[in-house]
Amino acid sequence: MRLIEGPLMPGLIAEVIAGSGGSHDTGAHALFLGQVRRDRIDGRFVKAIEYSAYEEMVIMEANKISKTILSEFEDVRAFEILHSRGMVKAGETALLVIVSAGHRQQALAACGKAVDLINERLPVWKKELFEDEPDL
Amino acid sequence: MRLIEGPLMPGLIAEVIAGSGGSHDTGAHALFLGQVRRDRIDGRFVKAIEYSAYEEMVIMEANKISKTILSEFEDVRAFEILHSRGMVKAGETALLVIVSAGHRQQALAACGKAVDLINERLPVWKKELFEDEPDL
Amino acid sequence: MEITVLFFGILADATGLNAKSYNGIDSFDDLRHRMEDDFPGIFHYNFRIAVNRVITEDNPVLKDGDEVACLPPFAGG
Amino acid sequence: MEITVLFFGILADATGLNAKSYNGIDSFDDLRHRMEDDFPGIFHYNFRIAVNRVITEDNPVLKDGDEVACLPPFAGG
Repeated sequence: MRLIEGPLMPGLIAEVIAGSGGSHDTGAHALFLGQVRRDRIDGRFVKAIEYSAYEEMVIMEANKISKTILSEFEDVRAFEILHSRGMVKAGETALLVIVSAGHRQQALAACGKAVDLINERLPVWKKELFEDEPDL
Repeated sequence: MRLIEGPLMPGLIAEVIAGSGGSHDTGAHALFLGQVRRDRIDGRFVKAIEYSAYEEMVIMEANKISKTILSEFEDVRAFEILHSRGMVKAGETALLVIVSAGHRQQALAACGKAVDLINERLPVWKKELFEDEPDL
Repeated sequence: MEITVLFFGILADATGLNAKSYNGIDSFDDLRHRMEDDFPGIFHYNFRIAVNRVITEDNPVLKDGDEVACLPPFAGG
Repeated sequence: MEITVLFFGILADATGLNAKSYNGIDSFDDLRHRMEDDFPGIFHYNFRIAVNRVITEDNPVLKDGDEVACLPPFAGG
Protein backbone atom coordinates (compact mmCIF):
# COMPACT_ATOMS: atom_id res chain seq x y z
CA MET A 1 0.00 0.00 0.00
CA ARG A 2 1.27 3.44 -0.94
CA LEU A 3 -0.36 6.78 -0.15
CA ILE A 4 0.55 9.27 -2.89
CA GLU A 5 0.35 13.06 -2.53
CA GLY A 6 -2.08 14.31 -5.22
CA PRO A 7 -3.32 12.38 -8.27
CA LEU A 8 -1.87 9.10 -9.52
CA MET A 9 -0.28 10.33 -12.76
CA PRO A 10 -0.16 8.15 -15.93
CA GLY A 11 3.62 7.80 -15.63
CA LEU A 12 3.36 6.37 -12.12
CA ILE A 13 0.58 4.00 -13.17
CA ALA A 14 2.68 2.78 -16.11
CA GLU A 15 5.62 2.22 -13.78
CA VAL A 16 3.54 0.11 -11.38
CA ILE A 17 2.17 -1.98 -14.26
CA ALA A 18 5.61 -2.46 -15.79
CA GLY A 19 7.01 -3.39 -12.37
CA SER A 20 4.42 -6.11 -11.83
CA GLY A 21 5.18 -7.88 -15.11
CA GLY A 22 8.31 -9.73 -14.11
CA SER A 23 7.17 -13.08 -12.73
CA HIS A 24 7.14 -15.86 -15.30
CA ASP A 25 4.29 -17.81 -13.74
CA THR A 26 1.99 -14.79 -13.91
CA GLY A 27 -0.53 -14.96 -16.73
CA ALA A 28 -2.99 -12.25 -15.83
CA HIS A 29 -3.16 -8.82 -14.25
CA ALA A 30 -6.47 -7.24 -13.27
CA LEU A 31 -6.40 -3.53 -12.54
CA PHE A 32 -8.86 -1.06 -11.18
CA LEU A 33 -8.47 2.69 -11.54
CA GLY A 34 -10.77 5.02 -9.58
CA GLN A 35 -11.14 8.48 -11.05
CA VAL A 36 -12.75 11.67 -9.70
CA ARG A 37 -16.04 12.37 -11.49
CA ARG A 38 -17.37 15.86 -12.28
CA ASP A 39 -20.55 14.96 -10.41
CA ARG A 40 -23.42 17.43 -10.11
CA ILE A 41 -24.51 17.76 -6.47
CA ASP A 42 -27.38 20.15 -5.66
CA GLY A 43 -26.81 21.98 -8.94
CA ARG A 44 -23.06 22.47 -8.45
CA PHE A 45 -20.28 20.60 -10.29
CA VAL A 46 -17.42 18.88 -8.49
CA LYS A 47 -14.07 20.44 -9.48
CA ALA A 48 -11.84 18.29 -7.27
CA ILE A 49 -11.85 16.05 -4.21
CA GLU A 50 -9.59 16.50 -1.24
CA TYR A 51 -8.77 13.12 0.28
CA SER A 52 -7.74 12.78 3.91
CA ALA A 53 -6.60 9.57 5.54
CA TYR A 54 -5.83 8.12 8.96
CA GLU A 55 -2.49 7.08 7.60
CA GLU A 56 -1.24 4.58 10.20
CA MET A 57 -4.60 2.81 10.17
CA VAL A 58 -4.77 2.88 6.35
CA ILE A 59 -1.49 0.96 6.23
CA MET A 60 -2.71 -1.56 8.85
CA GLU A 61 -6.03 -2.12 7.10
CA ALA A 62 -4.36 -2.41 3.69
CA ASN A 63 -2.10 -5.14 5.09
CA LYS A 64 -5.19 -6.98 6.37
CA ILE A 65 -6.87 -6.64 2.97
CA SER A 66 -3.72 -7.95 1.33
CA LYS A 67 -3.65 -10.99 3.63
CA THR A 68 -7.35 -11.67 2.98
CA ILE A 69 -6.85 -11.55 -0.80
CA LEU A 70 -3.71 -13.68 -0.80
CA SER A 71 -5.28 -16.36 1.40
CA GLU A 72 -8.68 -16.39 -0.32
CA PHE A 73 -7.28 -16.49 -3.87
CA GLU A 74 -4.45 -19.01 -3.99
CA ASP A 75 -3.55 -18.22 -7.58
CA VAL A 76 -2.76 -14.55 -6.73
CA ARG A 77 0.98 -13.83 -6.89
CA ALA A 78 1.11 -10.09 -6.21
CA PHE A 79 -1.20 -7.37 -5.00
CA GLU A 80 -0.73 -3.61 -4.65
CA ILE A 81 -2.88 -0.60 -3.72
CA LEU A 82 -2.05 3.05 -4.40
CA HIS A 83 -4.36 5.76 -3.06
CA SER A 84 -4.13 9.53 -3.28
CA ARG A 85 -4.21 11.93 -0.38
CA GLY A 86 -4.76 15.65 -0.81
CA MET A 87 -6.28 17.29 -3.87
CA VAL A 88 -7.28 15.31 -6.97
CA LYS A 89 -9.07 17.11 -9.82
CA ALA A 90 -12.06 15.77 -11.79
CA GLY A 91 -10.75 13.43 -14.49
CA GLU A 92 -7.67 12.46 -12.45
CA THR A 93 -7.00 9.09 -10.82
CA ALA A 94 -7.11 8.60 -7.02
CA LEU A 95 -6.99 4.80 -6.65
CA LEU A 96 -5.07 2.01 -8.34
CA VAL A 97 -5.49 -1.66 -7.44
CA ILE A 98 -3.41 -4.23 -9.31
CA VAL A 99 -3.71 -7.98 -8.83
CA SER A 100 -1.37 -10.42 -10.58
CA ALA A 101 -2.30 -14.09 -10.80
CA GLY A 102 -1.59 -17.22 -12.73
CA HIS A 103 -4.94 -17.15 -14.50
CA ARG A 104 -7.62 -14.65 -15.44
CA GLN A 105 -10.54 -15.79 -13.28
CA GLN A 106 -8.69 -15.38 -9.98
CA ALA A 107 -7.09 -12.09 -11.04
CA LEU A 108 -10.47 -10.56 -11.89
CA ALA A 109 -12.33 -11.97 -8.89
CA ALA A 110 -9.59 -10.90 -6.46
CA CYS A 111 -9.51 -7.40 -7.94
CA GLY A 112 -13.27 -6.99 -7.49
CA LYS A 113 -13.09 -8.25 -3.92
CA ALA A 114 -10.14 -5.95 -3.12
CA VAL A 115 -11.96 -2.88 -4.44
CA ASP A 116 -14.99 -3.75 -2.28
CA LEU A 117 -12.81 -4.18 0.82
CA ILE A 118 -10.99 -0.90 0.12
CA ASN A 119 -14.30 0.94 -0.03
CA GLU A 120 -15.56 -0.68 3.18
CA ARG A 121 -12.45 -0.69 5.32
CA LEU A 122 -9.86 1.95 4.39
CA PRO A 123 -10.14 4.98 6.69
CA VAL A 124 -10.13 7.60 3.93
CA TRP A 125 -12.48 10.56 3.55
CA LYS A 126 -13.51 12.84 0.72
CA LYS A 127 -14.27 16.53 0.69
CA GLU A 128 -15.72 17.90 -2.55
CA LEU A 129 -14.54 21.22 -3.95
CA PHE A 130 -17.03 22.81 -6.37
CA GLU A 131 -16.49 24.78 -9.56
CA ASP A 132 -18.06 27.92 -8.05
CA GLU A 133 -15.61 27.89 -5.12
CA PRO A 134 -12.15 29.48 -5.14
CA ASP A 135 -9.16 27.13 -5.26
CA LEU A 136 -7.66 26.24 -1.89
CA MET B 1 -10.04 -3.46 -31.45
CA ARG B 2 -6.41 -3.20 -32.47
CA LEU B 3 -4.12 -6.07 -33.50
CA ILE B 4 -0.55 -5.17 -32.57
CA GLU B 5 2.56 -6.79 -34.07
CA GLY B 6 4.50 -8.39 -31.19
CA PRO B 7 4.04 -7.72 -27.46
CA LEU B 8 2.00 -4.88 -25.97
CA MET B 9 4.82 -2.80 -24.52
CA PRO B 10 4.43 -0.82 -21.25
CA GLY B 11 4.59 2.50 -23.14
CA LEU B 12 1.67 1.54 -25.36
CA ILE B 13 -0.36 0.31 -22.39
CA ALA B 14 0.29 3.60 -20.54
CA GLU B 15 -0.81 5.54 -23.63
CA VAL B 16 -4.10 3.61 -23.87
CA ILE B 17 -4.79 4.15 -20.15
CA ALA B 18 -3.96 7.86 -20.34
CA GLY B 19 -6.13 8.21 -23.44
CA SER B 20 -9.15 6.70 -21.71
CA GLY B 21 -9.05 9.12 -18.78
CA GLY B 22 -10.64 12.17 -20.41
CA SER B 23 -14.37 11.86 -19.83
CA HIS B 24 -15.58 13.69 -16.75
CA ASP B 25 -18.47 11.34 -16.00
CA THR B 26 -16.13 8.34 -15.86
CA GLY B 27 -15.35 7.19 -12.33
CA ALA B 28 -13.81 3.78 -12.87
CA HIS B 29 -11.60 1.90 -15.28
CA ALA B 30 -11.20 -1.87 -15.10
CA LEU B 31 -8.31 -3.37 -17.01
CA PHE B 32 -7.20 -6.85 -17.83
CA LEU B 33 -3.70 -7.69 -19.04
CA GLY B 34 -2.95 -11.17 -20.35
CA GLN B 35 0.70 -12.20 -20.20
CA VAL B 36 2.59 -15.16 -21.64
CA ARG B 37 3.50 -17.65 -18.89
CA ARG B 38 6.67 -19.73 -18.84
CA ASP B 39 4.52 -22.85 -18.55
CA ARG B 40 6.06 -26.29 -18.32
CA ILE B 41 4.51 -28.63 -20.87
CA ASP B 42 5.77 -32.24 -21.01
CA GLY B 43 8.96 -31.21 -19.23
CA ARG B 44 9.77 -28.31 -21.57
CA PHE B 45 9.44 -24.62 -20.73
CA VAL B 46 7.57 -22.17 -22.94
CA LYS B 47 9.91 -19.45 -24.25
CA ALA B 48 7.38 -17.55 -26.36
CA ILE B 49 4.00 -17.85 -28.02
CA GLU B 50 3.35 -17.08 -31.67
CA TYR B 51 -0.16 -15.73 -32.10
CA SER B 52 -1.97 -16.00 -35.41
CA ALA B 53 -5.35 -14.48 -36.17
CA TYR B 54 -8.06 -14.51 -38.80
CA GLU B 55 -7.82 -10.78 -38.91
CA GLU B 56 -10.99 -9.73 -40.74
CA MET B 57 -13.06 -12.03 -38.53
CA VAL B 58 -11.27 -10.85 -35.36
CA ILE B 59 -12.34 -7.28 -36.14
CA MET B 60 -15.95 -8.39 -36.84
CA GLU B 61 -16.16 -10.46 -33.64
CA ALA B 62 -14.57 -7.70 -31.56
CA ASN B 63 -17.22 -5.28 -32.81
CA LYS B 64 -19.92 -7.75 -31.77
CA ILE B 65 -18.32 -8.13 -28.32
CA SER B 66 -18.17 -4.35 -28.01
CA LYS B 67 -21.88 -4.03 -28.86
CA THR B 68 -22.77 -6.79 -26.37
CA ILE B 69 -20.83 -5.08 -23.57
CA LEU B 70 -22.17 -1.58 -24.29
CA SER B 71 -25.77 -2.80 -24.43
CA GLU B 72 -25.56 -5.13 -21.41
CA PHE B 73 -23.75 -2.63 -19.15
CA GLU B 74 -25.45 0.75 -19.49
CA ASP B 75 -22.93 2.51 -17.25
CA VAL B 76 -20.02 1.61 -19.58
CA ARG B 77 -18.71 4.67 -21.45
CA ALA B 78 -15.75 3.25 -23.37
CA PHE B 79 -14.31 -0.13 -24.23
CA GLU B 80 -11.14 -1.17 -26.05
CA ILE B 81 -9.30 -4.42 -26.84
CA LEU B 82 -5.68 -4.73 -27.96
CA HIS B 83 -4.33 -8.15 -28.92
CA SER B 84 -0.88 -9.20 -30.15
CA ARG B 85 -0.14 -11.13 -33.31
CA GLY B 86 3.21 -12.73 -33.98
CA MET B 87 5.81 -13.55 -31.36
CA VAL B 88 5.37 -12.64 -27.67
CA LYS B 89 7.96 -13.82 -25.14
CA ALA B 90 7.24 -15.26 -21.68
CA GLY B 91 6.66 -12.35 -19.30
CA GLU B 92 5.36 -10.06 -22.06
CA THR B 93 1.77 -8.88 -22.53
CA ALA B 94 -0.42 -10.14 -25.38
CA LEU B 95 -3.89 -8.85 -24.43
CA LEU B 96 -5.23 -5.60 -22.98
CA VAL B 97 -8.90 -5.02 -22.23
CA ILE B 98 -9.94 -1.65 -20.81
CA VAL B 99 -13.46 -0.77 -19.73
CA SER B 100 -14.40 2.72 -18.55
CA ALA B 101 -17.64 3.27 -16.66
CA GLY B 102 -19.35 5.66 -14.32
CA HIS B 103 -19.01 3.34 -11.34
CA ARG B 104 -16.83 0.47 -10.21
CA GLN B 105 -19.30 -2.43 -10.21
CA GLN B 106 -20.19 -2.12 -13.89
CA ALA B 107 -16.57 -1.50 -14.93
CA LEU B 108 -15.39 -4.68 -13.19
CA ALA B 109 -18.32 -6.85 -14.28
CA ALA B 110 -18.06 -5.68 -17.90
CA CYS B 111 -14.31 -6.32 -17.95
CA GLY B 112 -14.79 -9.90 -16.70
CA LYS B 113 -17.51 -10.57 -19.26
CA ALA B 114 -15.41 -9.07 -22.07
CA VAL B 115 -12.41 -11.26 -21.22
CA ASP B 116 -14.66 -14.35 -21.27
CA LEU B 117 -16.13 -13.40 -24.65
CA ILE B 118 -12.65 -12.72 -26.08
CA ASN B 119 -11.52 -16.19 -25.03
CA GLU B 120 -14.63 -17.84 -26.49
CA ARG B 121 -15.12 -15.91 -29.69
CA LEU B 122 -11.98 -14.24 -31.07
CA PRO B 123 -10.44 -16.35 -33.86
CA VAL B 124 -6.88 -16.28 -32.53
CA TRP B 125 -4.50 -19.21 -32.14
CA LYS B 126 -1.36 -19.91 -30.15
CA LYS B 127 1.75 -21.83 -31.02
CA GLU B 128 4.22 -22.44 -28.22
CA LEU B 129 7.95 -22.07 -28.79
CA PHE B 130 10.08 -23.92 -26.20
CA GLU B 131 13.36 -23.02 -24.56
CA ASP B 132 15.14 -26.00 -26.13
CA GLU B 133 14.14 -24.90 -29.65
CA PRO B 134 16.08 -22.42 -31.80
CA ASP B 135 14.56 -18.95 -32.31
CA LEU B 136 12.44 -18.53 -35.43
CA MET C 1 -4.57 9.28 31.96
CA GLU C 2 -3.51 11.32 28.95
CA ILE C 3 -5.54 10.52 25.83
CA THR C 4 -5.06 11.90 22.31
CA VAL C 5 -8.27 12.27 20.31
CA LEU C 6 -8.08 12.44 16.49
CA PHE C 7 -10.79 13.92 14.27
CA PHE C 8 -11.23 12.90 10.63
CA GLY C 9 -13.42 13.88 7.68
CA ILE C 10 -16.44 15.97 8.59
CA LEU C 11 -15.47 15.86 12.29
CA ALA C 12 -12.20 17.67 11.52
CA ASP C 13 -14.31 20.39 9.86
CA ALA C 14 -16.88 20.42 12.68
CA THR C 15 -14.29 20.74 15.46
CA GLY C 16 -11.80 22.79 13.47
CA LEU C 17 -9.11 20.40 14.75
CA ASN C 18 -7.22 17.31 13.61
CA ALA C 19 -6.28 16.27 17.14
CA LYS C 20 -6.72 17.28 20.79
CA SER C 21 -5.00 16.04 23.96
CA TYR C 22 -6.98 15.38 27.11
CA ASN C 23 -5.31 15.05 30.55
CA GLY C 24 -6.62 13.49 33.73
CA ILE C 25 -9.13 11.21 32.00
CA ASP C 26 -10.65 8.43 34.18
CA SER C 27 -12.59 6.44 31.58
CA PHE C 28 -14.11 6.58 28.12
CA ASP C 29 -17.27 7.98 29.68
CA ASP C 30 -15.27 10.78 31.26
CA LEU C 31 -13.57 11.50 27.90
CA ARG C 32 -16.96 11.55 26.26
CA HIS C 33 -18.24 14.23 28.64
CA ARG C 34 -15.13 16.36 28.17
CA MET C 35 -15.50 16.10 24.37
CA GLU C 36 -19.19 17.00 24.58
CA ASP C 37 -18.26 20.08 26.67
CA ASP C 38 -15.69 21.19 24.09
CA PHE C 39 -17.74 20.34 21.00
CA PRO C 40 -21.45 20.42 21.86
CA GLY C 41 -23.47 18.07 19.65
CA ILE C 42 -20.44 16.14 18.40
CA PHE C 43 -22.01 12.82 19.43
CA HIS C 44 -24.93 13.46 17.12
CA TYR C 45 -22.63 12.85 14.17
CA ASN C 46 -22.45 9.33 12.77
CA PHE C 47 -18.99 8.00 13.56
CA ARG C 48 -17.11 5.01 14.96
CA ILE C 49 -14.29 4.95 17.48
CA ALA C 50 -10.88 3.35 16.98
CA VAL C 51 -8.53 2.92 19.93
CA ASN C 52 -4.92 2.65 18.78
CA ARG C 53 -6.10 2.11 15.20
CA VAL C 54 -8.50 -0.74 16.01
CA ILE C 55 -12.23 -0.12 15.74
CA THR C 56 -13.89 -0.79 19.12
CA GLU C 57 -17.33 -1.18 20.60
CA ASP C 58 -19.24 1.51 22.47
CA ASN C 59 -17.43 1.80 25.75
CA PRO C 60 -13.77 0.79 25.42
CA VAL C 61 -11.40 0.51 28.38
CA LEU C 62 -8.69 3.16 28.00
CA LYS C 63 -5.14 3.29 29.30
CA ASP C 64 -2.66 6.13 29.54
CA GLY C 65 -1.31 7.25 26.17
CA ASP C 66 -4.11 5.73 24.08
CA GLU C 67 -5.01 7.28 20.73
CA VAL C 68 -8.78 7.57 20.27
CA ALA C 69 -9.83 8.28 16.68
CA CYS C 70 -13.27 9.51 15.63
CA LEU C 71 -14.05 7.98 12.22
CA PRO C 72 -16.99 9.14 10.10
CA PRO C 73 -18.16 6.70 7.39
CA PHE C 74 -15.26 5.87 5.06
CA ALA C 75 -15.30 7.17 1.51
CA GLY C 76 -12.11 6.05 -0.18
CA GLY C 77 -11.61 4.85 -3.73
CA MET D 1 -17.46 -22.06 -58.47
CA GLU D 2 -14.12 -20.78 -57.24
CA ILE D 3 -13.70 -21.13 -53.48
CA THR D 4 -10.81 -19.93 -51.31
CA VAL D 5 -10.07 -22.13 -48.32
CA LEU D 6 -8.14 -20.65 -45.35
CA PHE D 7 -6.24 -22.74 -42.77
CA PHE D 8 -5.53 -21.47 -39.25
CA GLY D 9 -3.67 -22.65 -36.17
CA ILE D 10 -2.74 -26.31 -36.20
CA LEU D 11 -4.38 -26.75 -39.62
CA ALA D 12 -1.92 -24.29 -41.17
CA ASP D 13 0.87 -26.46 -39.75
CA ALA D 14 -0.81 -29.72 -40.85
CA THR D 15 -1.41 -28.57 -44.43
CA GLY D 16 1.69 -26.41 -44.68
CA LEU D 17 -0.54 -23.71 -46.19
CA ASN D 18 -2.41 -20.60 -45.07
CA ALA D 19 -4.79 -20.68 -48.06
CA LYS D 20 -5.66 -22.70 -51.14
CA SER D 21 -7.93 -21.91 -54.10
CA TYR D 22 -10.28 -24.54 -55.52
CA ASN D 23 -11.89 -24.21 -58.97
CA GLY D 24 -14.94 -25.94 -60.40
CA ILE D 25 -16.53 -26.70 -57.02
CA ASP D 26 -20.20 -27.81 -57.10
CA SER D 27 -21.05 -27.89 -53.40
CA PHE D 28 -19.58 -28.01 -49.93
CA ASP D 29 -19.59 -31.80 -50.16
CA ASP D 30 -17.56 -31.60 -53.37
CA LEU D 31 -15.11 -29.19 -51.70
CA ARG D 32 -14.83 -31.56 -48.77
CA HIS D 33 -13.80 -34.46 -51.02
CA ARG D 34 -11.22 -32.31 -52.82
CA MET D 35 -9.75 -31.20 -49.50
CA GLU D 36 -9.65 -34.78 -48.23
CA ASP D 37 -7.78 -35.79 -51.41
CA ASP D 38 -5.21 -33.02 -50.91
CA PHE D 39 -4.86 -33.42 -47.14
CA PRO D 40 -5.77 -36.97 -46.11
CA GLY D 41 -7.14 -37.09 -42.56
CA ILE D 42 -7.75 -33.35 -42.31
CA PHE D 43 -11.37 -33.92 -41.26
CA HIS D 44 -10.19 -35.86 -38.23
CA TYR D 45 -9.01 -32.59 -36.72
CA ASN D 46 -11.41 -30.70 -34.46
CA PHE D 47 -12.40 -27.52 -36.29
CA ARG D 48 -15.34 -25.37 -37.29
CA ILE D 49 -16.10 -23.79 -40.66
CA ALA D 50 -16.73 -20.10 -41.30
CA VAL D 51 -18.07 -18.95 -44.66
CA ASN D 52 -17.20 -15.31 -45.35
CA ARG D 53 -16.21 -14.86 -41.69
CA VAL D 54 -19.47 -16.23 -40.24
CA ILE D 55 -19.39 -19.60 -38.48
CA THR D 56 -21.78 -22.02 -40.20
CA GLU D 57 -23.37 -25.40 -39.65
CA ASP D 58 -22.20 -28.66 -41.16
CA ASN D 59 -23.18 -28.38 -44.78
CA PRO D 60 -23.31 -24.74 -45.91
CA VAL D 61 -24.56 -23.65 -49.34
CA LEU D 62 -21.64 -22.09 -51.21
CA LYS D 63 -21.55 -19.51 -53.99
CA ASP D 64 -18.78 -18.43 -56.35
CA GLY D 65 -16.03 -16.44 -54.62
CA ASP D 66 -16.85 -17.59 -51.09
CA GLU D 67 -14.10 -17.70 -48.47
CA VAL D 68 -14.23 -20.91 -46.42
CA ALA D 69 -12.13 -20.79 -43.23
CA CYS D 70 -11.11 -23.83 -41.18
CA LEU D 71 -11.01 -22.76 -37.52
CA PRO D 72 -9.49 -24.97 -34.81
CA PRO D 73 -10.55 -24.16 -31.21
CA PHE D 74 -9.73 -20.53 -30.42
CA ALA D 75 -6.96 -19.76 -27.96
CA GLY D 76 -6.63 -15.99 -27.70
CA GLY D 77 -5.97 -13.88 -24.64
